Amino acid sequence: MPSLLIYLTLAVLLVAALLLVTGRLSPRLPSAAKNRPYESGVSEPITTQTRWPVRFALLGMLFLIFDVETLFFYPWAVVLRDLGWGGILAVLSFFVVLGAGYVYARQRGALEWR
Amino acid sequence: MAVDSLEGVFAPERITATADGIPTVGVPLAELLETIERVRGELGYSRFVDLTAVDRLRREERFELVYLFYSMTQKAWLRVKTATDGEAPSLTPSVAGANWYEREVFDLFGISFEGHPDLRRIMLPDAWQGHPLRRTEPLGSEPVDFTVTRRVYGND
Amino acid sequence: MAISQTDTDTSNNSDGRSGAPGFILSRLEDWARESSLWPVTFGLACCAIEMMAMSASRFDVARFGSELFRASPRQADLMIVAGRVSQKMAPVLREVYDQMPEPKWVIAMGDCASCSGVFNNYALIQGVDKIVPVDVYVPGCPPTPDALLDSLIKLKEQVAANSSNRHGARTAAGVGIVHDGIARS
Amino acid sequence: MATTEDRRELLTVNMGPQHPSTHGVLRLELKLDGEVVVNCRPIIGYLHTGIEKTFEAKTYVQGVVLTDRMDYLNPLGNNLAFALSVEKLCGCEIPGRATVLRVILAELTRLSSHLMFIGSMALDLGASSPFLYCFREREKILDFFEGISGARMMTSFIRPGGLAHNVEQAMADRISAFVEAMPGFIDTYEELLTGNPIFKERTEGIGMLTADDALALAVTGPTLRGSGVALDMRKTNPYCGYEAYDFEVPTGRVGDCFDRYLVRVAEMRESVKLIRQALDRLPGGPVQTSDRKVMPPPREELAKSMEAVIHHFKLWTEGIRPAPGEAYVGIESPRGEIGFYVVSDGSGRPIRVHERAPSFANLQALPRMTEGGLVADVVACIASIDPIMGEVDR
Repeated sequence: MPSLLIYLTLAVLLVAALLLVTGRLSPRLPSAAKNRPYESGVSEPITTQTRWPVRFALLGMLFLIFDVETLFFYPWAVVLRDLGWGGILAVLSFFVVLGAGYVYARQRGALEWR
Repeated sequence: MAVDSLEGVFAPERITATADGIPTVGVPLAELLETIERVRGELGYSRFVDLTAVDRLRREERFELVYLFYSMTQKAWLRVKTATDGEAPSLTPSVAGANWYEREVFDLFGISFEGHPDLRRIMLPDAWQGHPLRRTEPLGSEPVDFTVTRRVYGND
Repeated sequence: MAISQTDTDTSNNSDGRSGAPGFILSRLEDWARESSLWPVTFGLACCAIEMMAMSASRFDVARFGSELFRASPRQADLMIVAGRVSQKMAPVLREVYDQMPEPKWVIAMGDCASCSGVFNNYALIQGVDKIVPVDVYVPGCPPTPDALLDSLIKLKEQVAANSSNRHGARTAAGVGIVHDGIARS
Repeated sequence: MATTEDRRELLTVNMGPQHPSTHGVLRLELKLDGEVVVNCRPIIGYLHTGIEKTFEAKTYVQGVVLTDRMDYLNPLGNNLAFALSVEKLCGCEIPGRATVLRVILAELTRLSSHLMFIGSMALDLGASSPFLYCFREREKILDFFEGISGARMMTSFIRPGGLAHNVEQAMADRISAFVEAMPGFIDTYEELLTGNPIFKERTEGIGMLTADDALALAVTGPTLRGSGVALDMRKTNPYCGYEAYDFEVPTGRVGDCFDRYLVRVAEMRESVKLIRQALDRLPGGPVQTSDRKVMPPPREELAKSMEAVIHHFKLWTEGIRPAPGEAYVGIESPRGEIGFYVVSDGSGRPIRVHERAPSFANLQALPRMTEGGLVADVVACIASIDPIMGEVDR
């Protein structure tokens, strides 16, 4: 267990150090201009509170699914040797389901924007 | 098309020869669009190249609008000139390429083209007063603050 | 054109660090800022081409830590005004300058940015120090990439001296280290 | 192609004056429906320098300095256009060596401008290595300009009446050595980009511009030739003796961004051929006209003849005084047909100098190219037009 503990404390320490140093060094001088959105230099900002087309949400979800999928690759790659054939089949079933979903989405043209 | 072959088409007193050999046709403002139709259609100078204005500082009809056309078949330019005081018919409905050129002439000379879809300033900020390329307006240069002038003429 | 002199915050470091550790920390801080000045891409005209030549392989500004030309002012701490600033562009330049986080520096690259050089007319701001405080002026039209690199080195010396006390307090408009090293009062 | 029922919520995005891929200070107001560009409105003027007004306050020789700063990727081409117009006004003849040197310098500037085009187009589409390769060759060309005239970019070397001073044979030899190696470098750029599937994916079929749309919008140069119209001022209206050289005018087939890129790369090979032919036929002799109303007499003549002193004095006080009249000579710049319409009233200063800037007209085609496409393709379209804001805003 201690190795995990060390790993976590190191992580926390690193983040704390980074936040502390940058927080103390960078001066805070908020100004009206800095709060305005950056519109390539044009000072009269255009409202961005318009309704977004639904395609963006679709793309977001597709990305999320496949990102989670690749997230699982790493732990599996580490434990693959002692998973045995049963384990590998379980893992493959996960990919088959997601693969089918991907093929369906591509057929329906979710990725084509025009 | 050399200058002389234009005789048949336009009245001779309207054709002037310029230093660069480009035939130039002077046209009163009223016949401008009709002449340009003939130039682009019948005479074959179909490609619109350039439009600008020259401030001749005359009492009446002060500005001189200079249209430049090019014929792809004869590989030659033709210039159509007209004089105006501040108004001119817009060419943009028939020639899409003249859009920005007319906006630029409006912006820098103050000649308004009626019939232009979107006549606004193109070069200067929208709140700009005056039309700088008119020869009555100054260049707008500031006295340069050289250290030598400060030393010679004192600090004022 | 009287040069107004805003009070430069030259008291000791404004966030109260004094004594040995403060000194080491501020030395470290100055060194860190000075060795990676990220310019915001503010290429306007001909000087922008020489600025790109400076970031290309022959003059290679990456040797001085400024390789990354940030497009958004949020991530930049140096603005190289490369080119002539027209009346229509002035509010945009001021807006981008304001949106840059402190500490920030400005290099007026070329005659057009320093004093609008060849074009003394209605259309240009006569020198960018009329709208933003400038730290280093680079003469030349356009200045060769070596001149720009040399001005970057001059700016780094200035940054290494007191980068931390640059919190918002700016040297007066028009006052700054002229490229030939003489600090004009 | 705005759709009939416009109930959709359109997002207005500012691809503003300070933007990494607008090739200068061009501002585009894009109305987007999701990723599709519905309306694109270019707003220019952010680099308006009042150059045409400044011309009226300068003499003709001082005006040459202004021409360098309009299209700053083609300084010698601008000088050449202005010099040709003023020479037409004064009606003076320039010696053979000056004409051939003008062809060499103009083609070298075209090479350096197209190198900048390839570098910045690739950079806009995400490939940063071609930029470094192209600038390596561009630096060599700038070294030639520095060797010839003393300045890297703003040379003001081609003046009304000939050239500023002569070019030694050693420099011509160095240029021919560079020109021998140049086709090999162009092959490396082609390997990097032309066959690159990602580059083709981003440019093929993007930004379509039909030939008659382009002609209607007064588009010229590689942007027009990309749509298949073989209009090149060097071929159709030869100047500086171009009719004596043999070179082709490359044109595109479809008129998309990839065709415009291919046209410019092929044009670079033609420029190399032109420089090689010009170097072979480079005659000796003076590079300034003998017409004392336009060019001052050489120094040694001042000691001998009184007229030379008078000519010298008048030229350096009042400058050139052409007869009243006007002149326009259209020549081929890397971006299209460029020409200076110079109007003189007989005094030492022109009353009007208007530059027919190719990028000004080419930018009018941008809405036609981008509407209906994706936002990311706007970047490829701007890069394929290769506008220079210095000459658009003047």
